Amino acid sequence: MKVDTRGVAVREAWWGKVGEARHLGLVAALVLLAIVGVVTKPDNFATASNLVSILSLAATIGVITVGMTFVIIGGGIDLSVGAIMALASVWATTLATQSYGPFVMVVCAVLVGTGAGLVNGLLISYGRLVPFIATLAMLVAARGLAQRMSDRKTQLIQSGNTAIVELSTTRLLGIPLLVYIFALVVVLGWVLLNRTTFGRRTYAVGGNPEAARLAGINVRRHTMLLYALSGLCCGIAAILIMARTTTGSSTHGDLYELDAIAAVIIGGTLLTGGRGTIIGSILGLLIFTLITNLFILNGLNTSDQLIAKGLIIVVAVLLQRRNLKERAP
Amino acid sequence: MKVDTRGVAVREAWWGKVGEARHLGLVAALVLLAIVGVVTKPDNFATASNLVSILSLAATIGVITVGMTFVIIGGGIDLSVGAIMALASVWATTLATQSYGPFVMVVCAVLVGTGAGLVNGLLISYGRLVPFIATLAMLVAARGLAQRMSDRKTQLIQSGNTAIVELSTTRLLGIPLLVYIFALVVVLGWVLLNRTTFGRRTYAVGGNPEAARLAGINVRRHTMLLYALSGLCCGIAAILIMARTTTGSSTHGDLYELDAIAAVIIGGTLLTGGRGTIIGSILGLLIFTLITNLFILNGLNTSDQLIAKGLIIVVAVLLQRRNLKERAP
Amino acid sequence: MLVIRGVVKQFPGVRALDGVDLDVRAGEVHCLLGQNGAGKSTLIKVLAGVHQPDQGTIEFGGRQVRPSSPIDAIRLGIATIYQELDLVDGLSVAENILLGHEKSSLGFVHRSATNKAATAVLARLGHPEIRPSTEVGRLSPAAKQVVSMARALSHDARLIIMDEPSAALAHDEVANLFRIIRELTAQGVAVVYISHRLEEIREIGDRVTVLKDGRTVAVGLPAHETPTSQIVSLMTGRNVEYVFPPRGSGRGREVLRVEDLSSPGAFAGVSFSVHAGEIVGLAGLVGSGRSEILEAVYGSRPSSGRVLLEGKQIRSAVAAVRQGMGLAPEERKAQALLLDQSVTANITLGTLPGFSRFGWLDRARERAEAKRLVDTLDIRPHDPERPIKTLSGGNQQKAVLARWLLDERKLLLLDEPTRGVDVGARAELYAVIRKLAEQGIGVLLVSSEVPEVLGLADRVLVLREGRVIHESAAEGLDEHRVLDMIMEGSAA
Amino acid sequence: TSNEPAAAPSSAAPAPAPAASGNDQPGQKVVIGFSAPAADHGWIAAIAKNAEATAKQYTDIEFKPVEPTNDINAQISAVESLIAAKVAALVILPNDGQQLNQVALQATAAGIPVINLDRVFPDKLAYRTWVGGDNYGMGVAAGHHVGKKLKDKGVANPVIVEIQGIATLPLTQDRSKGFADALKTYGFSVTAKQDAKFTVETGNQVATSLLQAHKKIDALWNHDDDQGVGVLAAIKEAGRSEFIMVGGAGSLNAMKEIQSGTSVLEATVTYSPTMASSAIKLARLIAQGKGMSDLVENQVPQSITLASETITKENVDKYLALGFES
Ligand SMILES: Nc1ncnc2c1ncn2[C@@H]1O[C@H](COP(=O)(O)OP(=O)(O)OP(=O)(O)O)[C@@H](O)[C@H]1O
Ligand SMILES: Nc1ncnc2c1ncn2[C@@H]1O[C@H](COP(=O)(O)OP(=O)(O)OP(=O)(O)O)[C@@H](O)[C@H]1O
Ligand SMILES: O[C@@H]1[C@@H](O)[C@H](O)OC[C@H]1O
Ligand SMILES: [Mg+2]
Ligand SMILES: [Mg+2]
Repeated sequence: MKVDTRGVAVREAWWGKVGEARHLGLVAALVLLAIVGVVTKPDNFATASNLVSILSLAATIGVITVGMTFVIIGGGIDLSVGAIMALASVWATTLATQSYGPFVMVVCAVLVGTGAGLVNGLLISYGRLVPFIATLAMLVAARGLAQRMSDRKTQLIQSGNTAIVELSTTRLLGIPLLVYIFALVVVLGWVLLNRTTFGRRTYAVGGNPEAARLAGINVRRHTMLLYALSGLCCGIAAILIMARTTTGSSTHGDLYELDAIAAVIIGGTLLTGGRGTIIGSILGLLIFTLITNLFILNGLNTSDQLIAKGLIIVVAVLLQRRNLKERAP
Repeated sequence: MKVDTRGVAVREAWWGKVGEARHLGLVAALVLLAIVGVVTKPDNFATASNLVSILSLAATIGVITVGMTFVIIGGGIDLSVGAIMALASVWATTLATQSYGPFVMVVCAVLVGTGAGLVNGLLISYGRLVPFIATLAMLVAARGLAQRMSDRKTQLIQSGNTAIVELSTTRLLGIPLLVYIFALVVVLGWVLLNRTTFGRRTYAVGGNPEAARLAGINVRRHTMLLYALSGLCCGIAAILIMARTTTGSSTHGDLYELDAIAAVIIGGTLLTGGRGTIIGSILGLLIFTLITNLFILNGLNTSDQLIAKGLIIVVAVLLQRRNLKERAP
Repeated sequence: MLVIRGVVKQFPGVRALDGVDLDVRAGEVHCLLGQNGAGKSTLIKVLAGVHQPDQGTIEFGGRQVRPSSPIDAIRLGIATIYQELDLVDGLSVAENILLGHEKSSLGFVHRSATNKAATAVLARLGHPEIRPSTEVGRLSPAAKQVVSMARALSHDARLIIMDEPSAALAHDEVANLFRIIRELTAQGVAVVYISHRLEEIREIGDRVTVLKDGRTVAVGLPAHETPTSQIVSLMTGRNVEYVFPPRGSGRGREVLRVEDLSSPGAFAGVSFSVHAGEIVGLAGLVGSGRSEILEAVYGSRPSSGRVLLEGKQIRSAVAAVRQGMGLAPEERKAQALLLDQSVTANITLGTLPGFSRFGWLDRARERAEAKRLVDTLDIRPHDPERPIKTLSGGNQQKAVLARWLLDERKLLLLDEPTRGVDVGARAELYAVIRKLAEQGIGVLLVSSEVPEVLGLADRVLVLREGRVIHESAAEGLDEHRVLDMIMEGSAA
Repeated sequence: TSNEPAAAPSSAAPAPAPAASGNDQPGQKVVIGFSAPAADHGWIAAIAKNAEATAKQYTDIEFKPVEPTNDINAQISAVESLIAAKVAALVILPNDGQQLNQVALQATAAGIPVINLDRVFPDKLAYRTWVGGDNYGMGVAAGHHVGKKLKDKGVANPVIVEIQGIATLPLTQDRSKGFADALKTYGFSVTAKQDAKFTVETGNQVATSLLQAHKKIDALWNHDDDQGVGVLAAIKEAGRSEFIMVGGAGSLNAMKEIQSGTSVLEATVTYSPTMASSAIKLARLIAQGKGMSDLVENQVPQSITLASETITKENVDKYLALGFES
């Protein structure tokens, strides 16, 4: 009997995963960008404080990207992430909420995020709306609600509740707490996706919903949970953005949806669902963050930044295009 | 030759198509919105001038929506439409271009649009980038380029070239010329999609690229052409926006991609490709435009508008959800 | 154990089941027969909880049941192997097998237990070479079929339904399948078995139920005693001779010439030619590289060597079609069909230029031609405007073949052309293929059914592990000898 | 129906006091249309609120705001609908003056006086009166504040950083030009500039990386106090305090920071959204054919430019009442 030569790579550890062929292109792109950074700004780029800065910048949207990865692998899309984050940040920083102290604010942000995600999930699973439309509607409505609640004002975190701001200012081993939160979310997301039935079923639901249903998976409920999970991530992201900006605002998270989706897709997850990795998404996101950081360090103006960004995206993806070719037209 | 007994149902006129079951929900939503308009603003809504105003508002993005419908049916997506339109409008209104007169400006807009679309197409077909990423890169790069060309300034159409502005100001039977252009693009798009081999192949390429390839269709070339077509539509849209605003600007068409995609999807086209109609997309777009118009007339404040808009989208789509259910998770 | 009475299932425009009765006893193999579109798959989907019946009763294990979802059916102890593959490409073999009932605690998957369980089932199926960690998307159709079976076996089911499990299997694999079925029935498990290969029914079946146009026309006939002719006439309402059309008068000029064709990992050093009016059959085991040879000839798989169609080299599928080739691929759903489109659009896809002038479609002619083929090949229902996804598997297969019958092709590549096609239609298909040859077309045929290759082809190439080990006229070749060559390589 | 204008809303928003002159006598009833960009940040929100609050003060104004939007195409449509409704006067804050020029011309041609607020139409035929802030002047004020401080400290070759608002707005370019021109008089120039998008978050992001790019900064000018909240958060997070910072527009937050005396933000240059109140008042007068009672002229002037004032710890108390909540 023949031996299947294709089934070798099995029991790799996580560092093996990062180095996996499919992520090699991304890692190469990151390394290239880092080299550019070191060469152009030797004194500023490779400093501990700049690296911490980059991670702090990536943290908020990074948390959202984790949730987005689940949704996209599960065959959906979530356009409402930025708006949900804004709504959660506003709700958690109203005078009423703030009067209960930081713990309640955190709980509030998480609940609002998860709740809004759940509404998305219900509309999509049981209301049978296409995800693009349901979450677009949520985007518009959540921003509207956030504006209404805040009366379009930026809501400052008050002096009694600075515990939240400390997530950004307090450092452990030189690294702000919010970076640890980001890391924790990534690790938990990775475990959930790769080590639990929930994660494995997410691939099934996205890759072949009909097959998943025939295998006895409750596809609707699962889909609903994916959006709730994404909402939960938005709630956590809301806490991070509150910590960073010391505010809640209906303008937070503008266009996050595009950035998060782009990171996920650059990371090798297919928009059609059923395939993808958290590590890829995070690498994709870091590429974006690194690009912006490099541009600002080098004092490029926005127009040139945009042109260069377009080119870099193309190059980064061409570097890893081999993995994508299976599905390319 | 045998007579196909069902041939009757086939030879429907276009009004039959609009009334088709799958569009009924959309038509119902439109009618509902119109009723709301008539009831809330009896003197303003159902006037000829308001209807013309709605169509003028819809024209620019409408032309883009036609191209987007092709791309999405063909299994792709085009995020760069707004940016390409901006770039075309800027290029066509530089002092250099303007010195050659309106005809050259029109040609320039069309060529720039088509050219940028072609670049998308090449990256996707032959560079094997996923469409989301390729067109996202084009989005950023084209906006950057437009900013650079215009030095971030709005470029006015000069007095010698008002022929272009007249597309918006000259009326035939009370209707501005640009509405006729919009109508023409829709009709041509419909014919191309429904009456030619190109259209038929578009469905094949989007529905099952592997099957299309094995049936002898040059999937890559076809895919490339779809993006060029979308770019062409952006070029035409650039002319319309130049006419309406009397300017070329790098800020034109901001977020048009979301609106156009949303219109196409509300119209019943699947993001996964292989299905959809131009008529549906246009109906979807008119729903959006009508909502905006109603808000304008009723002077709602923004936050409430957004909330209401979210709800209306959900309701409009629930009205037609039956057609989508097959693919819902 | 299972008693079905008067089940009715209505789809928009079609009454797929129109009063079906069925009795299945514990420990028996109950065969379900019927023409393409008779309602077999629909019936088992009702049992599996995929569809809900409009009328009728189902009694299982002495209880009235009404499975409202696949989970329900699985919990009742009904496992199903579906006609269309139902696997998740992105997951591993093991994950697919245990999907929905993973080995886990507190939601965490036990990976070693999962792999162990999968290895055990695969070994039981006689396929230890399929590794549990391989991604399913990388497997061949046959290997996928094995995984599908493994999944059904991994449930502790009291009733296992198999919808054409052998359609994608070659001879030795079918023997393996039968061994498993016997094991199962010995343990008291009931099996409902669907197949269009009547000789299989005879070999494995205990009793037979025949469906026709959504109704039961015979319940529980003894499988061994009932004459084939009776079964066939019950199914089709007429007498069909299960014979191959007489071979042609002779071969014409050379249409296809293949020289030293190789594709790494699939086959090597393959040379042969096909003449006008000739049907050349490729016989071999699953994985012997037959499909790959067809793909390479068609220009859609990278290869070295030369492929000449009437002297012109073919380098891409686009060129192949333009020069007059046509391919009916192996996996109809993945490789051939536009599921959302009408039967007409599917049939005319390969020959659109013939229906257009300057890109403008002549839709009336298109419809008329499609209608003609739908009638000729008896694609049911006889409505070319219906979305093809609402057709039964066998009827979809006929539509795939119809695609290349519209104009005069020079060479047809047919990969498992009769997969899932019923007895009656098969005879018609054979006749159609032979007629095409007689009109001067060359045909390259791949089939896992050796009798089909021997009966239909003029010349046979036998493949083993990617190499041609034998070539001769089909006339006089004996099935057993071919099987020996295929399996042991004893030959040449 | 009182002779007095309706009471100002009790909200903390700085409702401008009614002018103490004859102009406030109720006159002929007028419909005033109002169109502005989407109120997605503090300054524009304050504009919309001030316009509405002022309109409510007059019993003879019927206020007709239309959907605020950031899409030019939709704003054109909105103005068209106001023209069709035959309002007596139009107050327009265009997303882009050039792009809305034509539709303003249409309004004027239809006999509707257009009061142009803030972002200016290029064509004087397109509007009756312009009222707005002095963007160039704002840059100049900020430049002088920074220049003088650094000169006094005796800093040579100072590192001066600028965080702009939305780069594609003409007003951003005016502000930067004013800033550069004023600095030049001290022999200084801007070391680095980046644009943000008027939001807290973008201000925060841009500032975070800018602070990495420049390890030592002498002065920072941030064009907009809305985004300034984020800029300040980034500065605190980085633990930097070696420089002076100047804000722009004059939000309440910024004023409180200045008042505290402990913040790097030591001044802000005004660009007050109260201009919306003035615009409504002017629209009313123009529609009623009145002049301004404090001026000798029979008609409202053609343009009014607010001065950009510099708020520092010394004079902040005087301005607190005018600060808008960002
Ligand atoms: N989802 C559906 N919608 C509409 N009609 C359907 C659908 N599924 C099946 N049918 C129709 O029901 C009838 C029975 O189909 P079914 O698949 O049960 O046949 P079958 O006996 O399994 O045939 P085959 O041997 O070809 O697999 C056919 O006429 C088919 O076209
Ligand atoms: N049971 C299996 N397990 C793992 N890999 C397999 C198995 N069967 C086939 N393969 C792989 O798939 C490749 C192609 O097989 P494929 O089935 O397409 O060949 P074929 O000769 O066309 O047979 P078929 O008649 O099934 O089409 C083989 O090279 C082999 O590596
Ligand atoms: O929107 C702008 C505002 O934010 C800025 O501060 O001043 C000018 C306005 O147009
Ligand atoms: Mg079947
Ligand atoms: Mg094969």
